[in-house]
Amino acid sequence: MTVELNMPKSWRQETKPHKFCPGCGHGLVLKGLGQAIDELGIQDKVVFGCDIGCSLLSWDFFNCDSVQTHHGRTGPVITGIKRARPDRIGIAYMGDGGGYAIGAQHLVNAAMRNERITVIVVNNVNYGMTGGQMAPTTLPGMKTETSPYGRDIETTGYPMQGPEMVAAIVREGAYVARGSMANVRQLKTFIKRALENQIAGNGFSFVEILSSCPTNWSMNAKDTWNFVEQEMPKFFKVGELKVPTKKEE
Amino acid sequence: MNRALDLLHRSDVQKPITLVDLDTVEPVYTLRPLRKELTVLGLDVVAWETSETMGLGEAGSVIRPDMRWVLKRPGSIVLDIGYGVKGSKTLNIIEGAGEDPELMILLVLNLGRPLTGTYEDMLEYARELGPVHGLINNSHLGEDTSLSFIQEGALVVSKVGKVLHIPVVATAAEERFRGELGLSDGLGHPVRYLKRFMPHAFW
Amino acid sequence: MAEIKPIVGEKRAFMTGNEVCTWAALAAQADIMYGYPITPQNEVMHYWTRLAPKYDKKFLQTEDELSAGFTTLGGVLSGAKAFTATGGPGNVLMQEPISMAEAMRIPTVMVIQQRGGPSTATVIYSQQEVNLTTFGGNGEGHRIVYSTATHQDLFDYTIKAFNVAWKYRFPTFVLGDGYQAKMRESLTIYDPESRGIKMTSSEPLIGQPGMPGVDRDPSLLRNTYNTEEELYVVIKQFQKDYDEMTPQIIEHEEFDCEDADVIVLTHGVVSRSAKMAVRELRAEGLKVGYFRPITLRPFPTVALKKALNGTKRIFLAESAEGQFYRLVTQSIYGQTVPIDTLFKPGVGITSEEMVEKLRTIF
Amino acid sequence: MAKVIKIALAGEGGQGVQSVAQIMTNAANEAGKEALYIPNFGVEQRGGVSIAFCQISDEQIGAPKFEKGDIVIALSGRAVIRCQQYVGPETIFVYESSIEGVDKFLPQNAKRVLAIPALKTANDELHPRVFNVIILGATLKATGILSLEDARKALELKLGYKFEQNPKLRELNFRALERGAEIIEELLASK
Repeated sequence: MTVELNMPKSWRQETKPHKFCPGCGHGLVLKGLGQAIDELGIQDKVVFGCDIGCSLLSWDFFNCDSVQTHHGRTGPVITGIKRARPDRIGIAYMGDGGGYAIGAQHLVNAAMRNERITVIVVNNVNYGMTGGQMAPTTLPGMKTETSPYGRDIETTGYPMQGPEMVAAIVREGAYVARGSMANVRQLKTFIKRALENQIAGNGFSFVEILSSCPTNWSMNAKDTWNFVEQEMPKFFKVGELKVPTKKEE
Repeated sequence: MNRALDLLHRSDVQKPITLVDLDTVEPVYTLRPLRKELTVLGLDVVAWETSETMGLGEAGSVIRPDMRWVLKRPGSIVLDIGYGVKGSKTLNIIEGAGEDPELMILLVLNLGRPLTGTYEDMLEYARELGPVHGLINNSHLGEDTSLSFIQEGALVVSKVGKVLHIPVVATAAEERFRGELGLSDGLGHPVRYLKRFMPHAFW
Repeated sequence: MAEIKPIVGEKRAFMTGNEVCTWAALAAQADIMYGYPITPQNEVMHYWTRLAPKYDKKFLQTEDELSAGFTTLGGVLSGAKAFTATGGPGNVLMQEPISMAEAMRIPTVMVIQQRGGPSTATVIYSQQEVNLTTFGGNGEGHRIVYSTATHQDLFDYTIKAFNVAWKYRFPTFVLGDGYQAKMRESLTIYDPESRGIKMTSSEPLIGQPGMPGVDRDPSLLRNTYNTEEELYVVIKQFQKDYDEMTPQIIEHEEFDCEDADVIVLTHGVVSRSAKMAVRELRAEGLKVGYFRPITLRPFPTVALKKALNGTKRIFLAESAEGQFYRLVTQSIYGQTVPIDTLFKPGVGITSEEMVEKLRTIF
Repeated sequence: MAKVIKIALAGEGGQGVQSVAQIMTNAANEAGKEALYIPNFGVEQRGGVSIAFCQISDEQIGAPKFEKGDIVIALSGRAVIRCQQYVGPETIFVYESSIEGVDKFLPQNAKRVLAIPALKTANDELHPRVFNVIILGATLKATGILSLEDARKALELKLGYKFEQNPKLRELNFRALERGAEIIEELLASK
């Protein structure tokens, strides 16, 4: 068994190396999350919920209490836990399909209610686990298994702007940001702030991370990186969209 | 699988022989359950173990790091990359696939599949793909395959090859046709005889 | 924290069925309700939201029944006695979270007030959610279903639902209907402990004390498996647990079956009419008996077979087109007693109707 | 077999049939009887005829709804039409006398059909607001299920806080109860 260098303390060593595809962004996002958990010293308080889809592979990723749910329903499960046990730190981890398609109503309403949970959506602009179908986030003209001639925005709409939507509906106290696997330091910072915001009890915390799917994009490492760094930010602007004004420092 | 096993027994081929399951198109037909069986026969098999594939089930298209770097291995390598445009694009993920002069891309065609069921459809299908170095006629209808169907397939594949200027490398046929077919499919292409593994290869 | 008891001792009350469910949940020391508005269960939420703060209980109104179900699962996972209530199309949506509850043995409690179906149909009444509640979802029906007939039942079995769910770790339903939800009648509400009922305590399935990975293993909970065989082993174990539990929890009500020529089979609110009809005809000297399963899952098969021994006919009535009938016939497979039926989907059945129908059988 | 008294009360929204039903069944429960009350509800309850089904008995009661009532009271034209289905040969059918143009809809098969001048009595003698209490008094007297004393207790329970503020209100309500009983008694005695 190879042990990854700098493996976060909160990672579960027995389940490493992990099973994400080479070049997939999930590993980087979960590393950033693991580091944030370590730095905040909250490993024993975290309840990590993962969705169906590729995010499912993270069900035994951490030495944190974890629950694998149904597609799109991770937000509600974590909400239910947090409501009953406010001393827990609830993390709902999902892909863009779970967050923006099948679970969209849950995302919207959790944001509206300012649930004190942290939602992380890993956006790789397609459904990875099921073989690369079009997602709400698929870029215009992009070819997928269900848009073999390229995504037609006339009939299938424009890529979903998750953080922008959430930022537009949340109240003061919420934290909304979009990071990218192309900038892991910033990614970790955003996730950490999102968790701090939950710990402070300020409000809903939401982070989208631009990620990759080399397997279904059928791209080599260079093209994959180029796509994440150059193409995706044309539609998905990286940065913090909503930060509580009253910071508890 | 048959090609890899065949190579294993040829003295003019570099060893070891590595067989790679890179089919992300329709991974329900997969090497996973056959991995052990093929390893015992002497092949190096790069594929998931079913028990490792939590939740992947029939649809899981997740590849492994050792698949990405597989072309760096010594010996001879057989890659199953699935079919269609998506299949051909899978090579993009493989390190070194673009610049490897020894990489032969063989297009397996079956007149028995509706998508390539006529000369016109087969031609269109072949044209959509990236570079192809050779064609293999694998026309069959499973249990219902007949000699005449294999030969009809050979004819159509040959026509496609002529138009696209791609050589036909072989015709593939089940072992049971050896007596009737012999060494050639009637059009001069050698016949590669197959043992069918897939009936018990369900993820 | 010293708990303030919502009910001290016993008292007679006159109220709606929905209100009864709320009081029962309070008496059972439920911690939190998650819910979404749908008739005819709304008043369960209405009363809960009014009463809950007095006893330091919580409530969350969600965006739909999917969310109500899944948040309930979250509440239970965290160790809370959590419940929800729904009916009709809400029950349809609720089957998704219930499937997960079955798969992960999450002891949720749900009150179902049946309304007319399919689809939105009526908001009033039916017994058409028997299929859904007993065997809905993509699993094997590893759940417990109590079909209530009176407000006393609603109170008793809602309390029992919490205890049985937490003891055996199967999702548990109290299956009422719109009539029971909306009608007022008298009952005795009580503090379970005052009657010697020992409440099963809840416990967290996540968030136990200690550092995961150091002091204890983390709770890693899943409902997805790698192989067919792995799933097979899990389901077989569930079935074994379910079969072992069955004799402990099955319940039914019967009278006058020993010498009966005709046995009347009903469940839920319809059994009220059956009871009246059987009494009336017995008073006239007709040999008629009464049998009512209280648990529809698991089904009181042994008791029913025993009751049917020697009877000449079965008369089965339900406010559905054969949903209860199917439960009965699969349970008594092999018996050749002819069955007369009165199926009235979405409509109530009075004792007068039953008496009339029964007279034609004799 | 213990006799179950079955009562259907029907009227327009705002005529207070549901509160009459509630007070009546509450009173029965307080008096130690079994009582069951279910309103019609559903999409129809918004703008339709409001019906209350009440049953009172000394023993447990069967189905929540019934086919034929012992007494069926209709307080509006639409209610008269709607309630025909609950009338049988044993039914006393009572309707508000000020309703016009419903003669042809009055049940032909009832044991008695009585027109009660509740609205006129309320307006002329008491107060329009106690119209439904007159109906309550009439219903109790016609069925004999409860004493007026039981009804007074139930009214006290429901409206006691208002009576405290305005004792005249108590007097008014109790008077309405009695008038309802008197009127129905006269109607029943007349042939």
